[in-house]
Amino acid sequence: MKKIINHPERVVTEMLEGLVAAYPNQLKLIDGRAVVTRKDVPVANKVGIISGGGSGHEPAHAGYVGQGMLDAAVAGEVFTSPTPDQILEAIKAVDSGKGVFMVVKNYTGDVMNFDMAAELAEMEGIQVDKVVVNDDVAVEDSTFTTGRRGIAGTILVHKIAGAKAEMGATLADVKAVAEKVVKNVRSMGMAISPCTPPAVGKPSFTLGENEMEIGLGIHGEPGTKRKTLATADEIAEELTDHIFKDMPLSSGDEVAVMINGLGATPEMELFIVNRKVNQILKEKGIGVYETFVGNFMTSLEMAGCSVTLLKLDDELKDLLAAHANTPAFKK
Amino acid sequence: MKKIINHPERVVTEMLEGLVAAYPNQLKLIDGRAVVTRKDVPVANKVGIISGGGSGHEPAHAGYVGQGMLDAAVAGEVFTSPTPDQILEAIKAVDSGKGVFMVVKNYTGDVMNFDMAAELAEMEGIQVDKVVVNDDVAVEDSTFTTGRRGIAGTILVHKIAGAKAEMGATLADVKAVAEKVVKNVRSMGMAISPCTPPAVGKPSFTLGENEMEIGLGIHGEPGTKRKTLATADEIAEELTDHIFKDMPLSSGDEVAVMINGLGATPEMELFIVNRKVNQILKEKGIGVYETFVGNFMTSLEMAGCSVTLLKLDDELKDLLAAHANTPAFKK
Amino acid sequence: MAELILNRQFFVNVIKDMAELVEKEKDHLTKLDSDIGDGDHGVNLSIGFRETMKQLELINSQAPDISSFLKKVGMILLGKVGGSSGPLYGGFFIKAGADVQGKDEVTFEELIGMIENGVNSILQRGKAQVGDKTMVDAFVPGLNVLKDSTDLKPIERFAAFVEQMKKGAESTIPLVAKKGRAMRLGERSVGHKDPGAESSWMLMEVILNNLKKIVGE
Amino acid sequence: MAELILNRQFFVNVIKDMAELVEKEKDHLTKLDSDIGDGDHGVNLSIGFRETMKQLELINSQAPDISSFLKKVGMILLGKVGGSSGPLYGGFFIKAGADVQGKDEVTFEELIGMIENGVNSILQRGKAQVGDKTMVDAFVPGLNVLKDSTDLKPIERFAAFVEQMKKGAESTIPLVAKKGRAMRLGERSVGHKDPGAESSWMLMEVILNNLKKIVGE
Ligand SMILES: Nc1ncnc2c1ncn2[C@@H]1O[C@H](COP(=O)(O)OP(=O)(O)O)[C@@H](O)[C@H]1O
Ligand SMILES: Nc1ncnc2c1ncn2[C@@H]1O[C@H](COP(=O)(O)OP(=O)(O)O)[C@@H](O)[C@H]1O
Ligand SMILES: [Mg+2]
Ligand SMILES: [Mg+2]
Ligand SMILES: [Mg+2]
Ligand SMILES: [Mg+2]
Repeated sequence: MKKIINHPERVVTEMLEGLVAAYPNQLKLIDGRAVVTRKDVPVANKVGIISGGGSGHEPAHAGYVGQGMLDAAVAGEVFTSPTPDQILEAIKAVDSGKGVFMVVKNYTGDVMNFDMAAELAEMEGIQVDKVVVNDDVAVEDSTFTTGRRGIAGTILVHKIAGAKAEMGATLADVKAVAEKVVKNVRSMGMAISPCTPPAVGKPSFTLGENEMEIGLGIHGEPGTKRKTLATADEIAEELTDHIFKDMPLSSGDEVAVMINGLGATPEMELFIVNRKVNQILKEKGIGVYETFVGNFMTSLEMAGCSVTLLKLDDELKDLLAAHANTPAFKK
Repeated sequence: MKKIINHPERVVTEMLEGLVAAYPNQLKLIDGRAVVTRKDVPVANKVGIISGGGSGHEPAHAGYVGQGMLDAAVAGEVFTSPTPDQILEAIKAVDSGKGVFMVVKNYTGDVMNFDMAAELAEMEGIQVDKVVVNDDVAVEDSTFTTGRRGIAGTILVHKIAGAKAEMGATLADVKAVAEKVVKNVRSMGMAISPCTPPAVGKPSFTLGENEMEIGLGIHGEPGTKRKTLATADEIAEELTDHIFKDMPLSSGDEVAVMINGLGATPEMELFIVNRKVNQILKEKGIGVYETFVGNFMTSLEMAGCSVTLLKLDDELKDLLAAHANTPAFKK
Repeated sequence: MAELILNRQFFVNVIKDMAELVEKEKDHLTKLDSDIGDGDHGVNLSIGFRETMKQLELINSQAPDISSFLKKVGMILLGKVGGSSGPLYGGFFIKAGADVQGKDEVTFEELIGMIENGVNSILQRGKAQVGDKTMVDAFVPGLNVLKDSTDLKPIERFAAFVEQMKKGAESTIPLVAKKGRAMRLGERSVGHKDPGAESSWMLMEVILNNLKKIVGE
Repeated sequence: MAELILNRQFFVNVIKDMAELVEKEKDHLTKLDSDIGDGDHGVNLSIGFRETMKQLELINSQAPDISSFLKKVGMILLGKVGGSSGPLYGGFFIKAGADVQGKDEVTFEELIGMIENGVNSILQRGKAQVGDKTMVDAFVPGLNVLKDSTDLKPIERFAAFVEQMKKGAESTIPLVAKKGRAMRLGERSVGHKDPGAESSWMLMEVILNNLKKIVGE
């Protein structure tokens, strides 16, 4: 295992310290809890938005803490859900009295721990609600989930729910728009090389020199099929085909596109994929309202990418365009 | 060689098409010339700023085209200088009559080709000037250079020269501030795994499971030493030590810090390095005015990082803080 | 025979004995989890109960009632056990105490209600059903016996509960996992006992043993 | 003997013959470059001169004078040859034409001035010095001979220039490379002739051969 780290057991803490050291005016760290919050929490008269999950998906989620997106992010160990006490800490830190909204990716551990935290918070009189993001069309059930996994589409939930909250919306309104995003967002990923969780020390799977894995998750859990490495154009077609099968789009529809790198993919390759995805959408008469290309939801140093499409209406467009200022996402 | 591409010979063209497809309202591509410009060039009454070089360093340089940074970027083949006719095309596209400023990294090929283009432009009556960036303290001469190489510090030149030009400064003033940045910026890099240029098809070098290369460049050219893989803290110390030896900093000085990933480095690791760099600077009483962590100047899928320090004065601080809106850098 | 009354010390003793059990069975539980999971179930529980033991005196002295005491225990387990069993067992204790606020002693009938609440929390949290090869395969049939066998005396009734849970744990051996990490093994999970099902009856047996001590058997 | 006058057709012929030479010597030059460089010098020149040949008629018909014609040739080489030799040779032709604007024929003395301008462009561009193991090792001593041997007749004078360049190319064999890609080899570059030094005298020999044709030797 080759990594630029000090000790496998300290990676999460040290990463968060390094993050907060880079943005001392915007972020703060709740000591010993692996919770990163906006410096100005609780933000008066605003629904607090939190998210979180296992680490190793950076910039998700602490990189999205800031104006117009998250109020706090809770970090578990690498690929391991944070615990309810950590999440509770985040809920308490961001609650301004208007309630707290949790964006949870659909992994059994995450859902259980966030639910637990929500119950504890409610016992303390804090109003909490949540959305469970399950954008991955690859599989219905995986090692880590019942039902579909949450992957890169989660960032668009952060953006849109965050913008809604920033406008002063109620908890119910934030939830409604977040659910609208979840209903209209689909992703599908692939990889050409695995990742090595620091504490495990060996790759999560092996792939031949000429193989790729289609439909895999962001923890190195197996995909739906292993195939001979295809061209970027073929990959773009396969990923978008899966999405279209699940969420038919027709001429005149408008979408936001996210081409997400899994950590070790050169940006060059992401743009080559975007070129084809853009062509495919144009051929179908689907409007591309906005495109995001980069590393948004990674899997350590996995090489590969995912394609996310979010079907938009006017409300979603406005919220997508709203101001945001976080380390990893600015508008 | 595992890559998400269509054909090694088309990677640059297709990448640029994918980039412009992602930002159709901000960028345009000069057909067949691998030149990306702001959509609104030439910008009236503004010195045009251009940069460029071999491809494979994305988001450098096309990702920095936009308000407050570059007016155009010229892309060569992977790790190969663009040719003077391409550069000339960029110069002509961005000249508003106020002259054009070129930010060139110190590689023999780049310098020769940009100089040649400048002469040709001058023959056509366009005023052109340049700065040669040589921030890498690792080596005096390398395979590709006479004198020091230009690496991640180049992005800070883009930012600051770009901001100065945006304010309406003259060509001479833009040059003066760019030279001030070059005089005050130093970088040093290391890698734990090589990259594979698409047309070459094999890794640029090999490293043992327990080795790292210190002081290497962004084309996989050899570094100054090969060592046993150290901890993130030790790496941070070694890189900053080299910089301090070359550019002594004292208590009370203020710097901007850039922790740059070479392409395949998980953001987690970059933040762990930043944590230590930040500690080292604080211990020395050096103020950290701003920190940039991410993939700014990459080397395809090389794993590793570089540390850049820019010593600031009030002018540089203001220009660093000025508005910028490009795909890869927003302020 | 006087009604069976369980005071706060009873619950403190139960937690202490559970911690002891977990240390003793750590390797056994971990072994079961390495067959079909990620090999940490015993370790997870041990980390959680060790931390509970560290804080036990303090939380006992600070908690105003049994409800708060169990909530604190649950919170520590939640924060330390991690994985799936953390929120499941943590939630079990928190919810077990939810209906007995303000009380410093509870009746045997109230104990049954507390266990029912705890099991419901596991069901609600994990959304597993009987047959999914989880601790639910032990808890649910066990709870049915506990609630239904009103004709039995307390100790016998509780012993029947534990006995049924143990059977439930055995019943997971031929099953294909449908929840938790073992899911990924699919058919390959057949032939192995579910570690959480195993730990759950063992933990409930600790309560049984403490009940026996009280009635002086 | 009447003064030696070189018309535009002379330069067109020179470029055609250079293109032919490059095809003939492509493998030889590439071989030299693979010993100490990246093995593309012959290929680079071939790509550039092939494109020049494709456009030759067109640019000849459009260029108002020798200066523009050579500038166009240089521009094509700049854009197509790439690497180091692209800007060096491209610049050579562009600068060679810089002082003869508006002319459709030049004298032999003017030709010498054109070559001097071209060599200066290479020096300015590449910043190499004699002894760095580059084409400069051929051009600089050659140019000195060309300028100094005013006592010789044009053909003899130009022949002495080419002869000296050829010696200069030989002189690179024992040198350690200090510029260009060969630099990275350090001591290992010793014992190999520099490919650019080799191509440079060969290209100048093409001019010599065309001069000979004119004076009818
Ligand atoms: N959804 C669920 N509902 C009920 N029990 C579950 C569920 N998921 C897992 N379990 C139980 O948790 C046990 C595994 O616990 P543990 O090994 O500590 O956690 P992890 O699986 O996260 O490593 C399983 O043996 C199973 O009994
Ligand atoms: N700085 C320089 N000055 C003069 N000539 C140079 C310089 N750098 C390289 N050359 C010449 O260029 C030749 C190599 O050309 P070529 O192989 O086409 O380019 P590249 O080295 O970029 O592959 C060398 O043999 C040398 O003669
Ligand atoms: Mg386990
Ligand atoms: Mg586990
Ligand atoms: Mg070469
Ligand atoms: Mg070359």
